Amino acid sequence: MSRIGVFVCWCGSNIAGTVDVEKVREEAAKIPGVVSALDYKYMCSDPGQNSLRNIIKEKNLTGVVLAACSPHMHENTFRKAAAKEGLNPYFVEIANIREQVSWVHEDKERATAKAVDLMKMMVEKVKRDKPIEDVRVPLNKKALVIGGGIAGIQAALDIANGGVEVILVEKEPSIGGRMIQLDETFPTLDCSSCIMTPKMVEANQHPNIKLYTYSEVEDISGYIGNFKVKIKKKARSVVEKDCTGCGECWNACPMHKNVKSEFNVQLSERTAIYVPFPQAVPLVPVLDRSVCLHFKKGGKCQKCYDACGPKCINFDLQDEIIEETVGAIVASTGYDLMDTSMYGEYGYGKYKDVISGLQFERLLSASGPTEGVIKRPSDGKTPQTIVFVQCVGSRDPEKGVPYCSKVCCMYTAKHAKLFAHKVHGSQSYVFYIDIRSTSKGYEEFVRGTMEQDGAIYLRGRVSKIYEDQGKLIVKGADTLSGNQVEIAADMVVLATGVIPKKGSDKLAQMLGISYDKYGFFTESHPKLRPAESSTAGIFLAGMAQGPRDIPESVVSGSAAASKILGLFSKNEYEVEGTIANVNEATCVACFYCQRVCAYNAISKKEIKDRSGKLIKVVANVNPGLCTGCGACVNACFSKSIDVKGFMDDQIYAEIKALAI
Amino acid sequence: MEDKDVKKEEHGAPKISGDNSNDPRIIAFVCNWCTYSGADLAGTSRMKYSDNVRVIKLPCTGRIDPLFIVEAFKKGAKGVLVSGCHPGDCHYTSGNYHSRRKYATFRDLLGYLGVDLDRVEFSWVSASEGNKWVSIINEFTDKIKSLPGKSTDIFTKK
Amino acid sequence: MEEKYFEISAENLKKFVDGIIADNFEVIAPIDKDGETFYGKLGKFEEANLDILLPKMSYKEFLLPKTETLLEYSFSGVDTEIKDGLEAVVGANEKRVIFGGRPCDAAAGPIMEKVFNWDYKDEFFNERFKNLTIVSIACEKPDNYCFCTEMQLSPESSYGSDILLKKAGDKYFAIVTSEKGLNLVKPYISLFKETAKDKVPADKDWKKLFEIERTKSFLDKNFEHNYFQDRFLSCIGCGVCTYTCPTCHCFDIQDEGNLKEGRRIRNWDSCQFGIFTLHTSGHNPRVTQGDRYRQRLMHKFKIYSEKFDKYLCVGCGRCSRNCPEDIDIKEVAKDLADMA
Amino acid sequence: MANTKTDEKLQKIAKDLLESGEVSLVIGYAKGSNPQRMRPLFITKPEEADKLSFNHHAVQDLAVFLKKPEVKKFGKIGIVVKGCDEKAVNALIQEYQLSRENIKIIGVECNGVIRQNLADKGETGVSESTVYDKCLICEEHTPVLYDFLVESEEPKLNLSGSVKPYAKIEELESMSADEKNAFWAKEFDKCIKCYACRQACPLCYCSRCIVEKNMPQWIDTNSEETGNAQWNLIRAYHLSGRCIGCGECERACPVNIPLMLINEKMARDINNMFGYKSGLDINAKPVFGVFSESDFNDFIK
Repeated sequence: MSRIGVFVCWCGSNIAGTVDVEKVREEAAKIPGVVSALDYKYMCSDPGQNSLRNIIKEKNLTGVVLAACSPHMHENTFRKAAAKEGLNPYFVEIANIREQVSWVHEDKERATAKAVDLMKMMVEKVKRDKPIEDVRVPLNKKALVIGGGIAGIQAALDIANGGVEVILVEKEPSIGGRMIQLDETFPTLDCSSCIMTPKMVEANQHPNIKLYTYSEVEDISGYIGNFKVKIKKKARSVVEKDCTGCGECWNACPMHKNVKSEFNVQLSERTAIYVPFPQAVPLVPVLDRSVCLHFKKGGKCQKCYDACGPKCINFDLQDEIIEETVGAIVASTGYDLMDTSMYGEYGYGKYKDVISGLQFERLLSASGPTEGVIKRPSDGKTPQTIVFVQCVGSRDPEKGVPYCSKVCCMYTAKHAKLFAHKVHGSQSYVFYIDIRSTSKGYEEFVRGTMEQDGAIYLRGRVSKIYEDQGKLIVKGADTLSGNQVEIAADMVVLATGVIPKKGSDKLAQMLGISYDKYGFFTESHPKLRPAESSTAGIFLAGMAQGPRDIPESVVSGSAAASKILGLFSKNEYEVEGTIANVNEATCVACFYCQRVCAYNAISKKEIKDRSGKLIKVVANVNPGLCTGCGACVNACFSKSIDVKGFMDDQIYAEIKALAI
Repeated sequence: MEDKDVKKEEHGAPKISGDNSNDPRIIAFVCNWCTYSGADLAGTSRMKYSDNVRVIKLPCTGRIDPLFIVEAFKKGAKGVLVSGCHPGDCHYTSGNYHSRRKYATFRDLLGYLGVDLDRVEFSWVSASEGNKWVSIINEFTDKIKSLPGKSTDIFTKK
Repeated sequence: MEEKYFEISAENLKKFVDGIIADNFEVIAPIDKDGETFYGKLGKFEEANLDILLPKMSYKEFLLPKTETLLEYSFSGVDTEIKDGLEAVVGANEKRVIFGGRPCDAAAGPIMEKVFNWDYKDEFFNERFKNLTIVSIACEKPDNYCFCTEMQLSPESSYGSDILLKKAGDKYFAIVTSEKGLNLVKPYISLFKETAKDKVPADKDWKKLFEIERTKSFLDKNFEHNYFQDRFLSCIGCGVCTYTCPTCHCFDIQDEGNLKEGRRIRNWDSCQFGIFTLHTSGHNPRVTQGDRYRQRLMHKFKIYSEKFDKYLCVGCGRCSRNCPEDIDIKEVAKDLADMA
Repeated sequence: MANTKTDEKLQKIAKDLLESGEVSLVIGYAKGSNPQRMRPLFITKPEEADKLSFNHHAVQDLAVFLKKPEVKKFGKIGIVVKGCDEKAVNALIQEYQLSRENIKIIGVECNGVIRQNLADKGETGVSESTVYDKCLICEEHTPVLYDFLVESEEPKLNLSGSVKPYAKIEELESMSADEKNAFWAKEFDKCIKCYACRQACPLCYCSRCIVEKNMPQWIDTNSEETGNAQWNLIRAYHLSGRCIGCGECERACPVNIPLMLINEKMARDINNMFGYKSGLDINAKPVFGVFSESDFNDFIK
């Protein structure tokens, strides 16, 4: 039999002024199972809490109801007080008779009646409370960072500097990501390689960082504190530990004409065995078996092997699966540029001199295909007039995506500026919709491009680009003057929108984190938990979450790192015990619960008899991942899953208490 | 029953009856993070609203089973309100999205079986929308009071 | 009472039935509804379908309602007030007549009555049974699912009927077997013409397809026989057989209520449900549908007859006709008899 | 009655499957207790295959047996299914109650089955007015998924449009709340809570139904207006978006509650609201396992 204590708080006159607290107390005393009912001026005061504790002790209470202010105010206060007397803190329920009764109603009799109802509901609820223990999950203090761009490198370095081991996995042969492809960076125009390379080297040499390049995460299982990760280290055909990065192999490779360089965005060629760029980290080549003559033509060609001094080329190397156990993960897989083929009128792919912003970066770069001299891809001449077109794909719900890619306004301004600096007397035109330059120094930077560097900004869209007598004729609208504009340009640069890295949706499914309809990873809360994914123990950084620039990517990498270091500062991860609980006897394994769980907290569990024979499969709640939201309960047809603290039986008892 | 108890009933029990159309009982199922906080905000802002409503707090809209609506009607409620975070604001990411599908379906079914849909209300009320909470409760109460029908009869004993 | 015999013309039968309806008798008869026939309250004689062999459901609900309130309670604080549900049954339905049922249905009452007065006298059942006057019509053409003859009854049996009507051309012979029956006839005695027993056409010689004793003797010895598991793989456990059966009488007692008041009720239940024998421990002694169908056969053809000297089956064939998976109990009972 | 070509084909397939050991059980139809009835048949030996048959009296949805523990024990199973029944197989696969590898689907082309109450009165002709309403709206006369297909020899169902299937739905939709309430109150009043609707449903596979749960008591146990309405409402809700329209619940109902008027209505509305039809694709996610941010929101203030 329940032994419930009801405590009615006056809150001075805040409650007592509108609610007849004595009446509430009298009504409480009549309820079967209530062994103590009292009212007091301020239950949250020390004397109030002391009387609560005394009565728990004296009457050996099994449950406490406070008719008082909102649970959001003092639920924790009273739970702690009760816990001090050995009562499970979850055996304390609050009837909110202040914020939702005395402060919002005026008729004392009716307000009192409502207060009595709310008190009764909580008495019935607390009668059905079950003890709840908070959950502790042990932590493997090792982190995995997926993606070695600036965000991932920053996260890895910060975690490693915090004394925690990090595994950094990069799909490409080198870390560095998109940032290392860039020339100079806005708004300070410091050279990207100059600031990026040291970080790459540091990551490679850090004693706490284990680097896997040319590798992919193949499978992830487990949960916060205990993720089992399978990493596929793709066959590089080069023994890393022996390679000196001397370059004899790629110099010897006969395949130097037909393979477009990914790093230079198709603007140059590379060999079959190659490093993507000279400052690659690690400086170990990769043999691209899809184009290598040795693999294509039955093993005859082995020029690279012959040229290699340390003989570290091994054509027989196989993909390797490495298994690691980590306690936390950062997903920082970055971005791709949108395919712009739906803008046929811009002629990208048709006219050689219509290029993307990233290609222009490579033309600007001293390490690029033209060694930093701006030359047209078609004839190698230096352009005198360039038209920059913004929002190609971005902010275009019909053809592209509705969102803003965020970085294009700034990099276009940078492009126009660098063009002016490198080609004196040249002229650039920028078609834009709005200029978004909101961070520190950005607006001044754009102004400078217009005012000092003479770029002409035209507000409007480009309708058509076509070739005429060696020129690219750009037709567009200047909506500010209301005129149609036609510019004869030598080159056109499209500020192509960004999209999540190809395959990031697959990774998200593997990780069990949510992603939006474009494929960007979704943060647990857009404002308050921007570094966390929806799944405990998995954090997000960089462009994989959505468009952002370098400083923001660095900040997000650091944020993810600090979250992980915070998590690892304890030996166990502690979560509230108000989580879901499966009735295995009645679960029929339809897994609707798993489908609606936003936290990947539900897995399949096999129940076997003593001889190991499978009896049935049931749903299983991972306490480390469950947040107790209860979506699974709503999804369960047979009502074989429930949430502690908000059990169906309790909700029904609350409704029953209101029966008329 | 002894006399003293009868007296207790007469003098002690609060008089709100909640069982007729002039004074209908309304049960609201709300999520903890948005609507419950919004209702608290109405309180801290000392807004006034109809006292017919009784709030049942749940962690999330995702936890508010449409079948709770039936139970509320069974126990004599004349109107049921379900309220949670706006789409996109769910504290638990997607609880309200999953439930919205169920509500749309369940409401459709209720209507088809002859429950007057004016008696079942769904709303998104954020933690900052104390005023929206107030107007929803007041308008809903007025609406319920104006309804003459017997349309929740299939859930209650005649 | 000694049986009395009457003749009544079809026209007078109509007058008789309309007459008792006018006298505020609640007359329950087979009535067509949405292409099927059910027992229902008769407004006037013409509404009754007397040609139908059997309505889809039996009239068991007038003896054992699908939900019966046994008691009601209310709280005031810790004080409780209880009202006996029997009060609502006593004296109610004193003028209730089942008209136009068949001999098989009529036999169900006295058979069930035995279990309801065995170790405990069920006043609810007795009160309803006492008040029911049963006017049945003998069958002329039983169908393939009928097996009352095998069940020691016959299409012309008067067992359980207060009045049995036998059609003869455009008139009926009425065999009145009880005071209840006689009291119903008395105010309309002018419509009836008393006659002698030997004027009533003799019962036909109804042939039996199998001997039910043999079925029983198989059941006596073959509890673990494979037949049950194999044959009833096709049973989906829907319980339609038990719910439409005139003699199945299992019930389940439940409470319903809130903090102020509530009631204790009993509802129909069925041995065909998996949960019927489910123990709190999780163990279920009747785990397969074969186990459950066997239980029904055992109860009907063995256990009940051993206890009460009557088979718990009147051979109406409803379970076979209504079975969604076409399990024919007559065929099953014959299979068992053949194997004995 | 002699074997038809359809019967022979079915028998051959079943025989081969059992002989090769690809399945250990075949569920099909055999001749029933009268010439207008078919009944489920369970065969485990090749020599029993000659009892298999199929015609327009094969009303049962045999997929219902796939949820039975006694049947599941057989492991690999072959099953004879009409188009409507086959959708139940798909839905069971979608909801992890069955794995595709464990089932051999023997699809039969079906041009409609005759209403059982008419068949019992002697009806043997397939026509608009004799088949179930589900046959009139059927889009899967040939099953959407099968391992074997047995073509029908029977003539195609001729649809003149003179019979409007589920016509009552539109009528109900146009009624006022109180009128609908009155209609359903009368229908549910007939309910005897035998749960035959549940047992006959291939998708009601819960081992412990919500109606059997009493902590809390989701559905009043009584079989009066309250308990009956709750049961029927919740049954329909749990089948919304899942019901594949085989109509077995309605056929099994001993008191003739027009359950398909509810199931069909919900199937239509689910399709309108969420563009989902149950049982058409084993790889599709069930409608209540997913959501869209742009889902129907108009009813929410």
